[in-house]
Amino acid sequence: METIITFTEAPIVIPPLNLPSREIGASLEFLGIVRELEKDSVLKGLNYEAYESMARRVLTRHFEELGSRHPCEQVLFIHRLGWVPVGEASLFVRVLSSHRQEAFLFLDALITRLKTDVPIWKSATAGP
Amino acid sequence: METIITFTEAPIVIPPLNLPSREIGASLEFLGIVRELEKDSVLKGLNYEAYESMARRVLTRHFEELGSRHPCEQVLFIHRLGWVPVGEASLFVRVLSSHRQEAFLFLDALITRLKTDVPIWKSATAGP
Amino acid sequence: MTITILAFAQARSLFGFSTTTVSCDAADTPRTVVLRLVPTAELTALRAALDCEYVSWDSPLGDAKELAILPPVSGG
Amino acid sequence: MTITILAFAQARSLFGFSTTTVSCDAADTPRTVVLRLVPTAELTALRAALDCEYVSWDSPLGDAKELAILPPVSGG
Repeated sequence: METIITFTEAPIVIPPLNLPSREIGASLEFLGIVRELEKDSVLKGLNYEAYESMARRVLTRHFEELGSRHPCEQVLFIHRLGWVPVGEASLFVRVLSSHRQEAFLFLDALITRLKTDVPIWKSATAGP
Repeated sequence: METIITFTEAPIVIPPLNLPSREIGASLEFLGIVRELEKDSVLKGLNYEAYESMARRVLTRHFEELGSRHPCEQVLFIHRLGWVPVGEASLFVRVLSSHRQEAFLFLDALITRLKTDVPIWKSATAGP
Repeated sequence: MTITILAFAQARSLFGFSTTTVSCDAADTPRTVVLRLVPTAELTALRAALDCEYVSWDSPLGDAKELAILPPVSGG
Repeated sequence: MTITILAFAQARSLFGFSTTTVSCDAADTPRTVVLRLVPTAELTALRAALDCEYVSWDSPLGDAKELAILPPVSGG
């Protein structure tokens, strides 16, 4: 499984789809977008920070564990850091697999783990 | 819920993301891609046909039913018809919602229903 | 009255037409209309639709204008 | 030996630094090092990591070079 992890302070640009083989049957993409309302307060955006070296290591381990349960061919993970205004993406994940079920299970579980186990934090306190 | 259904004989062009509100937190996209190996035979592509007027009606009903269970803000559905070579997309679906779980449940169930209940057919018999 | 019959995918090769129009009565059903046209037709694996709605093979045609013969679907 | 302590997100405001370096022994633990620095620190809601691996607050530092103090994560 090919995996690419990117952290960027710039707006996320979705990479062109590049199929690693003629056996890819499913491409599943998730964009996490900053919303205006979070826990009843009106936001202009969120500030993201990561412990990047550790986040890469933890993510890589989750990719491997999830990939052994739900075989996929490629995972592209991009997390934006710094200030992200409402309406812009903080997260992009693309999963390529032969069959859609693997991509769905992989991606859903990955985002759950991201939100509980990967050292990345958002805060509503600091503006741009 | 805004819904758009498109059938096209041309290669699928993914429409730019257009957020209908500042409350969209999740965009989930699925591309179904024609694979070279299907049931052990090597393909150059697949030929798709639809009973389009009925497919629109059946899809619209499934959108409504699924939307009442898993509220989403927008569904964009594009199915290619005619000859689709290996490595190109036959299907694109984008679902926008406030929270990711609704988009995942909606999209997963929609594709299952598409494959069992919507009058669209593929065949490996006719080349380009 | 007349009804237009549409045959899709494998049904097109099985029946030898993609569209045809036949005479019928409101009391006819998809089954009676299709069997009149192709007496040896095997309908078990096929579904019928009247005016874009799935129906049983034994539903009366009523005032439907279009009868579709649908093999198992395989979109996506 | 010395170890570099990193504090992220709310831990940075709680502890008043984002990075600092302190003296320690191999038998020290994340808890003993942090409490020596901030005796009133409340660690219950925080996790510790040594050299980019989660550890318990009571694991010996060993030859770790970097101790991170991590509030509950909220990425995505």
